[in-house]
Amino acid sequence: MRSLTSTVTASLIALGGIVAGTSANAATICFAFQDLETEFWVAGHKAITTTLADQGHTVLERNANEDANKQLEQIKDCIAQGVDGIIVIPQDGESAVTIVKEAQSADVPIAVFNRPPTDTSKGIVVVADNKTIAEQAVDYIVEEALAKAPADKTLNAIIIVGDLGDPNAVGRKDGFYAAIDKHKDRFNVVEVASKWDAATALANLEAAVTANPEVDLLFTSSDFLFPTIRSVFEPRGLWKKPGEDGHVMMAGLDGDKTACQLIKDGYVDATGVQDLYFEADASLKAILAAIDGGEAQPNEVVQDPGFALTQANLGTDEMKMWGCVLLAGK
Amino acid sequence: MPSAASSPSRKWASRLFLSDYFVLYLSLAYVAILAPFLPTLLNPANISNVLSNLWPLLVVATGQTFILATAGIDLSQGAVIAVTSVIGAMLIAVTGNAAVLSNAPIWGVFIGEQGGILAGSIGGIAVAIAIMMLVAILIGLLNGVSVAVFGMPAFMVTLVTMIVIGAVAIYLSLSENISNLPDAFVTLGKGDLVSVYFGAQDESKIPRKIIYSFVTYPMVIAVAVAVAAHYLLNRTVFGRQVVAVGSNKRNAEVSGIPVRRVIVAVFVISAVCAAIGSILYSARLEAGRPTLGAGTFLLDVIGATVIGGTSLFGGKAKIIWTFFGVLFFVLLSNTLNLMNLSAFQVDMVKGAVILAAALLDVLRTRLTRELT
Amino acid sequence: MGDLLAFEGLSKSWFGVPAVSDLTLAMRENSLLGVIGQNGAGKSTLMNMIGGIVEPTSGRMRWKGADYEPKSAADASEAGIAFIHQELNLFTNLTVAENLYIDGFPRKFGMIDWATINERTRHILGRLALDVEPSVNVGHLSPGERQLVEIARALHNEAELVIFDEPTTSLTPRETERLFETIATLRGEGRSIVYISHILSDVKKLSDDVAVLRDGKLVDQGPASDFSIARMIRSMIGRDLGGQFPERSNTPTTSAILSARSLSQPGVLQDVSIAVNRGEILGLFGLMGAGRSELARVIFGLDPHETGEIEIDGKPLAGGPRERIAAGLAFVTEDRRAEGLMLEAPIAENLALVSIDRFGKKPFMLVDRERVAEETEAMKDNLSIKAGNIARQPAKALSGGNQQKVVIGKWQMQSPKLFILDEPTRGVDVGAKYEIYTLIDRIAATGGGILMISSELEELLGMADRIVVMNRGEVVGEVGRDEFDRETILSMAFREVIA
Amino acid sequence: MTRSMDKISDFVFRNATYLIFAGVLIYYGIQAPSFLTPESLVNIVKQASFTGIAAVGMTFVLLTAGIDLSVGSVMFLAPLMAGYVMRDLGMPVPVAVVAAVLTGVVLGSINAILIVRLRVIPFITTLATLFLFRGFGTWLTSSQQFDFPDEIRAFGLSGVFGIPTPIIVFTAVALVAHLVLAHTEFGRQVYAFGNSPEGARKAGLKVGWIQARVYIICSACAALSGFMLIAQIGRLDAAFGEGAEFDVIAAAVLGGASLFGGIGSAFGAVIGATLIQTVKLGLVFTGVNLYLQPIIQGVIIFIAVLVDGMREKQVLAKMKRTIRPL
Repeated sequence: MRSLTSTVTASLIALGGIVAGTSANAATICFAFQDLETEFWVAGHKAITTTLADQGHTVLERNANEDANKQLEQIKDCIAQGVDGIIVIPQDGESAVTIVKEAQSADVPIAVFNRPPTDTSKGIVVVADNKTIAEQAVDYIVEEALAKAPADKTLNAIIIVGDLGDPNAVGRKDGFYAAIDKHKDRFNVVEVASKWDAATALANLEAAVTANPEVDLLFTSSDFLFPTIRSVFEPRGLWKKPGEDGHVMMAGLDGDKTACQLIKDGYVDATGVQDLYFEADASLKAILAAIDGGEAQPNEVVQDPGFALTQANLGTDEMKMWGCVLLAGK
Repeated sequence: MPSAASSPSRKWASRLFLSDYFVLYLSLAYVAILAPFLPTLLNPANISNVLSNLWPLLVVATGQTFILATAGIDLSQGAVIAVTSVIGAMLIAVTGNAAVLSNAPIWGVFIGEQGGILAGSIGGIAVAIAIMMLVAILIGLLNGVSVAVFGMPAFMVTLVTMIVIGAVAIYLSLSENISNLPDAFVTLGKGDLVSVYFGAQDESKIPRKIIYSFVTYPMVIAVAVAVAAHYLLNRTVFGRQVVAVGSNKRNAEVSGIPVRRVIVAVFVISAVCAAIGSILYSARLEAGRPTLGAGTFLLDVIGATVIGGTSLFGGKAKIIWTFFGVLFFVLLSNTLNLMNLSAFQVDMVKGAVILAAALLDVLRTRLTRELT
Repeated sequence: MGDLLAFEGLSKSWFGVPAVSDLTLAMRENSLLGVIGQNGAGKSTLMNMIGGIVEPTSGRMRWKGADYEPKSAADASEAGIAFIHQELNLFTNLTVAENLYIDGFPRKFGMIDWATINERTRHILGRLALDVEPSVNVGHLSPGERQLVEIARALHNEAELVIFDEPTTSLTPRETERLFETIATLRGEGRSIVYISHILSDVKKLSDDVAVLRDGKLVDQGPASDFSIARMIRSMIGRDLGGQFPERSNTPTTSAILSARSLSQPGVLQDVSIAVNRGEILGLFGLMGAGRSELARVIFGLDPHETGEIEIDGKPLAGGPRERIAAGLAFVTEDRRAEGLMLEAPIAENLALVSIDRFGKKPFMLVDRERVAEETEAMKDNLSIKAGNIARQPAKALSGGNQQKVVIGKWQMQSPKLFILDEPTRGVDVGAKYEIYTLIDRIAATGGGILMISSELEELLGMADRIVVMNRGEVVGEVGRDEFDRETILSMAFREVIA
Repeated sequence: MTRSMDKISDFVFRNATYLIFAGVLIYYGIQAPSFLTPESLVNIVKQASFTGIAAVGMTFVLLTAGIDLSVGSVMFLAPLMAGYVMRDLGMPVPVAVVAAVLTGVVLGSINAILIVRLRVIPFITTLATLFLFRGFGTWLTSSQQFDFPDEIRAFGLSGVFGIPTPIIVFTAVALVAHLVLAHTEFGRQVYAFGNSPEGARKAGLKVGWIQARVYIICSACAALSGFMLIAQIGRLDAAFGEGAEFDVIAAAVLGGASLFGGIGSAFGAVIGATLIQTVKLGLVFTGVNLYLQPIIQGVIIFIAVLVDGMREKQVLAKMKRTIRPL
């Protein structure tokens, strides 16, 4: 024990007073994200890291593996490393508040990407509202479904719920119900758990469809589950284009490549889109501006309004969806 | 002693491998090797940070040490952290957010618009903490009785409690985090007692960035828990009984050790330590979180304890080992961060380190066998 | 050359300590060699070398005239040597037939050919007159039946040499009879047999030749007809019985410390009553499987009993070991390594284990380490445990005798009223044995009671004030010191055979 | 009278899993009659087949009193390798299946070497390889999803006489495993080793080789299971198979495999996996609150483990030596 103390003391003396100072035009940015398990996050991760690298900045990546506490530790590690700025995709809104506070009290500018802190007054906050976006997408399919159905018919709606430990999943679920509840008496809702796991979703959806063979409408809390849905629907004759017999009104959320293709093909009717590139760009610009301006605690809210890409607005808004940009670039 | 042990290199090896401080030496060597490549490693800010990451993990690993000492395993610690975090927060939150919580089963019962039912007083916080401990004790009892009395394997029992208690935690608040915790509680997770400034004395204004906290409330709490645990495990009658059960259960039975009671007690201790860890984690994140301690957290806990030298087969456990093990583990993840590995490689490095530590343990065991 | 198996200068030492040294011995084809010797005489090391489990340090073995260097158990079985171990080596989750064929099943299209196996097994079982189905799980068989299954395994392997290691210990007398008949059958088929046993009369009766081992050396050998029981003992021990035991230094009182009345437990004990007086060493004799250890476990609260009561100093005993230890009981179990010691833990921790409660200082029950060190050190001196630093040295580093002293010492720390000693000198060398006997005498002399269980009748004859004989879970007789007589006691132990 | 009581309790313990199974089926059947339609039952078995295939492999490991925590990562990495073979080498599905299983064999061999040669305990070994295998896959894919060529889904959704392919594969695996365990020398030696490793060594069995093979078989089964599941979906996500080890172990234990070794059967694993899936899908059928579903699952597993513990005690009591007739 004594030897540890002395080593530590010695190194403290040696390093005392040295504080890393880096010029802003080649900044070191800490990019901490919660996980990389769906296309959305992977694309966002890629956009941010490559843009920064292209501009000559150093990026320190930190993956928290969906552990808010680990993320806090990683942010602290970044601060200790003397980074110039931090971009964080937090695990959830509450931990985001703590993380922002941590960074700001160390005078390191911080931007929060995609998941808003519960208190948006601190830090650069780039937000999209999961609930509203989900509601927009579901609104579209609800209206379409009701328009086609006989007036007295009760429709069967399925929602594939994400991991209940993830607030994004809960927000999307709330958005779904916000839309459905506008016509409460017309829908019979079946909830299917997915835990953000394709295998679980497969098993549960198959059971749900067996139990309720007549499906009129489906909302998946993430686009990454569309291949799973296809596996269940196709053999049952439910995977059809609009106009074909058995077409199920379907909507998702994220706006990824697969969803874009499926909307173009007509199988899927709508998906809620978070404007990934806008969000990435906005956070980068804001954080670099703060570093350049020597601002230690920049506070700003950048709203990503998001939107729903539907069969109706496909022609005009296609290239506003990041998945379609990716798809076109391929 | 057999003659084999007498050669100088063997003696050196035995002294190194069998020392209580082996993992400390290992950590120091690790730091010494990496320091030239990672200049920030010995930066005061980084050291302060390593320390702040160390304390909560130390508390939880301390509890696990007792379990491993009896040759058991407790997979439910993470779930205990989650459920006590939610329960504590719902009782003391200053205000409740109806928008997110109004559907939760606890809404209107334990928490409302005006906050938790114990909100608004220091005494309330104390009561809430007592309730968190009580919940932990009950879960520990459930685990312990299942293992000791019904003879169920600890692995399966705590796996099931992990699933069930974890689900209960999420159910209580319907996935939502409960924020707006009182400042007095938050201080427990991040408050400073002593901070240090390194720099020229004539600076007119000290930028906050270079004030480093070293003595914090989590440190005090964790050190208190660890010291108490150290005495309990290594100095008390109970500690001797724990080790006796882990060394040779049948011998312990014949020797009049209350084996069942000891097993139940270690599961309770483990759960209580998890609950104390829950206070530290909830306070530093300023929210009651149903997903605390999920994922790979538990593997960190067991990994750190085992790297410290505590045997999975029981009978060999010291809190000081666990302290060094946790130190090594925290240093490891700190340096993995500082190394700027791509996010895609971290898992592999981590797996390799666990394996290396396990191999080291096998080597140690073999050496011990050879040298004595 | 009619030698089936021969050893030439065979030696094996562990960490420089010889277990078998320079052994030269040959056995003829189709003969029965009886091997006797005390525990630790080197019998099991010798057997392990034959079985390919242990490699000799020097010397060689020859099997049917050729060099024999088994590297594994499989090599031995391939050569045609089979073992019937004392602790039966059967897989209780498999059937009789599977146990026979586990190391090599006849196959048909890659699958096990059950029809052939069952038929052959039935045939082999028939030869042993064992009437069980080949498809019965071994877990469901009685110890005697299991032993016959082991023999069947040897037969199935067409073993030319079958080595029996203490085969009768867990058998009922009737089963023993049957075993002897089987051995005769085996010999009739031209097989050779090595028979290791402590029951000297059996050895004399069965053997053609006898070999006596002591301290790893062959000390005596010759045709069985030349051996009397007395010569066997003399050779095994190396001297006459006299002087092997210390003089008993006190006469027992007549006030009972322990009294157990009418203890019964189905399948284990039947109406057992027993009493131990202050200052008395009560010997408990019986063959293995007679219920001696079982009685000890019941008295100590480790196993249940359905009826009857146990009192200590007139107060009824209840609860488990913890309560009974508090009441003044101590139990040195027969399996020191599994139940008596924490092998990895330091000697001092082992010594302090039972009495650890009284070293706790209130209010936190912190262990008074100074007092522990003092008292354990004193105990070490008191029992002359040959160890270095008892606070560091692990128990496993001690010799068998010293380990046993540690086990006795951990109980003595608690100053018990009644000691139950189950095979206290098992695996202990002759010198340490004497010390342990002295210790036992001293405990009795200071007013303690001792219930001493042993399968070595001599040691009970030497030490006990009274001997109670058990058979099949019942007390079948009791003999006072002045009436001690080998024949009488043995005949009680073998009652069923004689009756 | 006590004897007949004994017999009843004996029967209950011996068949606890089946009794629990029957109870669950009846309960759900009453709650939602459509649950018992052939279509629904076929679906349950199909969904159970993925965990089931892996659980059959896990049974081999549990029979030796070992454990394999790395199956979830194998379920991820093996299909990924098969995917590369299909996409980049243009190989057809049968070759991909072989590639997946071979990957499983390689990964299982890594576990086996660590456990048998280096003597690292199975728990720690497979905990480390859990991270290593998944880390390797994550590194290869950079966490991106992997899209399989379309033929794989055609294979996944195919069937013979209306029986879905996964069920056929599951049945085949279970049958082969049953034959291996019950009717081959190796199988019986696995049981012998689990009953007494020391005894197996003394009986001259090649214990290292036995132990090595069970880990290889376990990984191969996990690989096949992962491949069959991916064949349903056609896409491999970064999180695929995470945490599957717990489901797989639970299924095997529920099917009667003891964690202490020596007890268990391939057929049991089939029952265990099907029971868990029945419980889960029944909860979907009856529309139980999503938040309560894991709690109910946990309680049912707890009961099964409790019964297993009691059965173990009974067996031990039975093995106790009696020295005189009862």
